[in-house]
Amino acid sequence: MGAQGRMTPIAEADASERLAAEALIVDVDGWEGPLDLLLTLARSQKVDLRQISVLALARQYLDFVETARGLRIELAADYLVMAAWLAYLKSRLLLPPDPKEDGPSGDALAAQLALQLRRLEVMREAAARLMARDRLGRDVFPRGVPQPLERVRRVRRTATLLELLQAYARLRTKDEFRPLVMDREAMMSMEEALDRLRPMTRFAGTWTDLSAYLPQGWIGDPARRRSAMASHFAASLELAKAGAISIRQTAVFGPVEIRRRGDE
Amino acid sequence: MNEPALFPAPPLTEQERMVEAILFASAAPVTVAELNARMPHGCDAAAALKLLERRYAGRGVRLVQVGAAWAMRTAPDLGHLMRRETVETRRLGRAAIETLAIVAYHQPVTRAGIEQIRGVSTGRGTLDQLLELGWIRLGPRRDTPGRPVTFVTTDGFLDHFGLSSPRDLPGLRDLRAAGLLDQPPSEEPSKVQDGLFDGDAMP
Amino acid sequence: MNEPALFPAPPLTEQERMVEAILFASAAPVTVAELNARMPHGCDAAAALKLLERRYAGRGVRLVQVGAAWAMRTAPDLGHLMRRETVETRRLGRAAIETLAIVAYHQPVTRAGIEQIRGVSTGRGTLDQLLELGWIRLGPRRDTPGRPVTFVTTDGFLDHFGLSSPRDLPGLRDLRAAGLLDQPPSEEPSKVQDGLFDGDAMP
Repeated sequence: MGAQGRMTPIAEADASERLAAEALIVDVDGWEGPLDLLLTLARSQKVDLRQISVLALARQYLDFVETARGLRIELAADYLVMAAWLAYLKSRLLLPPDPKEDGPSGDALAAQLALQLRRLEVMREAAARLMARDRLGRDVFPRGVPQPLERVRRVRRTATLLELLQAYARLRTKDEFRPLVMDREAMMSMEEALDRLRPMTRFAGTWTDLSAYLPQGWIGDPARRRSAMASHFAASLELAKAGAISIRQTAVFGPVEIRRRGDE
Repeated sequence: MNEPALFPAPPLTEQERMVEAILFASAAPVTVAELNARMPHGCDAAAALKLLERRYAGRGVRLVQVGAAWAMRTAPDLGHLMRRETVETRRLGRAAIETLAIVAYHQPVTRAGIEQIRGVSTGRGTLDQLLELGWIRLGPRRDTPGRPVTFVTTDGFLDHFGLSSPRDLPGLRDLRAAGLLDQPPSEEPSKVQDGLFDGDAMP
Repeated sequence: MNEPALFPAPPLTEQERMVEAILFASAAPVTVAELNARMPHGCDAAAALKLLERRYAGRGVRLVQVGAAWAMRTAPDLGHLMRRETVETRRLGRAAIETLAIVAYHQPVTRAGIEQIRGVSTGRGTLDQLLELGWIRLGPRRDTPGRPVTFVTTDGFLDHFGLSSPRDLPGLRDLRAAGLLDQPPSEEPSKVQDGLFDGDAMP
């Protein structure tokens, strides 16, 4: 808002006034449009904007434009539009109202212009007050080392009884859809073999080929048979270690035989 | 915190400590709702805030309200001690400062409304700059032909200028009473003949 | 600050405010020497620090010494407030619900037993998840080689599923009656032990 600074008191000599006008013109690029210029000119009237003489203001503005033309300074179109409008306003203010002409009277137009200037001036003052407030990062400071809030997302799983039952039903009826998984159907665990073998070996009084203990469903398919054989063999070793059975193999690659311990 | 209902809320003095710690740790204002969400179940952040505000009154650090949120800030009279903490803000041009003031006092205001008050068209960069600073944001669309967007100020604006609410803007009440904040009639594009700069008013 | 010698140092309470504001806004701990340099001439930062330390004793924010420097920190017992937990509820995955069903119907059951029924190996994570949820726990060890652990359901499980005892779980007959099972069951689940589902009877 350097505009005010460039204005000289009206009480001073004509020369200084002319100097000021020239200073205005030289600075024409610095104006924020014709309204800004008008406001600056209005301030030179040294009165409250509410009592401003719009007629005098229109004259000042038109003089300014005239001077600029004399100095061959090119003014932007909106300055000239404003000049034309103010010339019209001036004539409306000076001449008696024409009853044939409709629209607002010259006084109403002048009052509207004065209000608009005041509105702008008030916002300029508000802006200056705003910028002069205690501002964050200049006068007022936040915490220097803020601790970022750690966001922890916890997922809580839930299930209903129905889902539980459905899951169990699905397991028991394998015809239902199952996602593609590596099946272990052709695998018998040692634990399982042990559970089978343990009760049966109590009656194994004579040496019996271990393969005779393999369950029915596990001897046809080679993969199943291999798994059953391996788990039964491991189980037999476990039982032998526990002292429940004896184990022997009479020839290399010959059949592995087992029998109950204590029948030697 | 896992079984919130099983435990009674901590005593208010303890809640005050909690609010103190949370606000202290955060550079940005924290809403009362957020405080309540972070404190144990059954806490009353608003009551704790009241206690805390009283405790910090006159201290080197103060409790300030920013919209619906609260923050801890150094006392303004001690700003000179913090010179090295000063963040160099880009100097705002006159157009941007004026535009900001107009948005603040006239919100929600359209771009046409801003231009009408300033008497010049608003460069795209001016609003962009204010949007980027996080001081203004888009408000509701105006219910006039073309449904133009409006601009309003943000909580970041309040925080930066130390205002609790847009109602705290200095002189707002007087300006409104003087009729200086009314929407100019010419803002509506359908009533162009009122516009000062429209050719049709010319002789 | 410009004419230090001409003015007496501000009162100690004022110095305390200054130290408070500087420590609050500073990004790094501040030494006593630095405090003195930033405060008006004649200030005694060490004495102000002592006052301030006493003022913040037991508060949500504390004064701590970091080497030769001082800083303000949130009280360690309030660290949990600096974490925001969001709890998301999601359905239990298929593997987990199947495993849970097997534990419920076959308890106590070993991992091998579960795998055998499901026909797939059970990832460690699945059992961990159920253990974490508090729906299953370790049961007695099975008296077989390797003495494998077994799993049983917990009271938390009964509570969540609204059962008063594991025996309340509907049998296969009930499931079929409810339309949850299409095929006639081969055996009642209440009698089964491990190895139930390999269809081969003993030779």
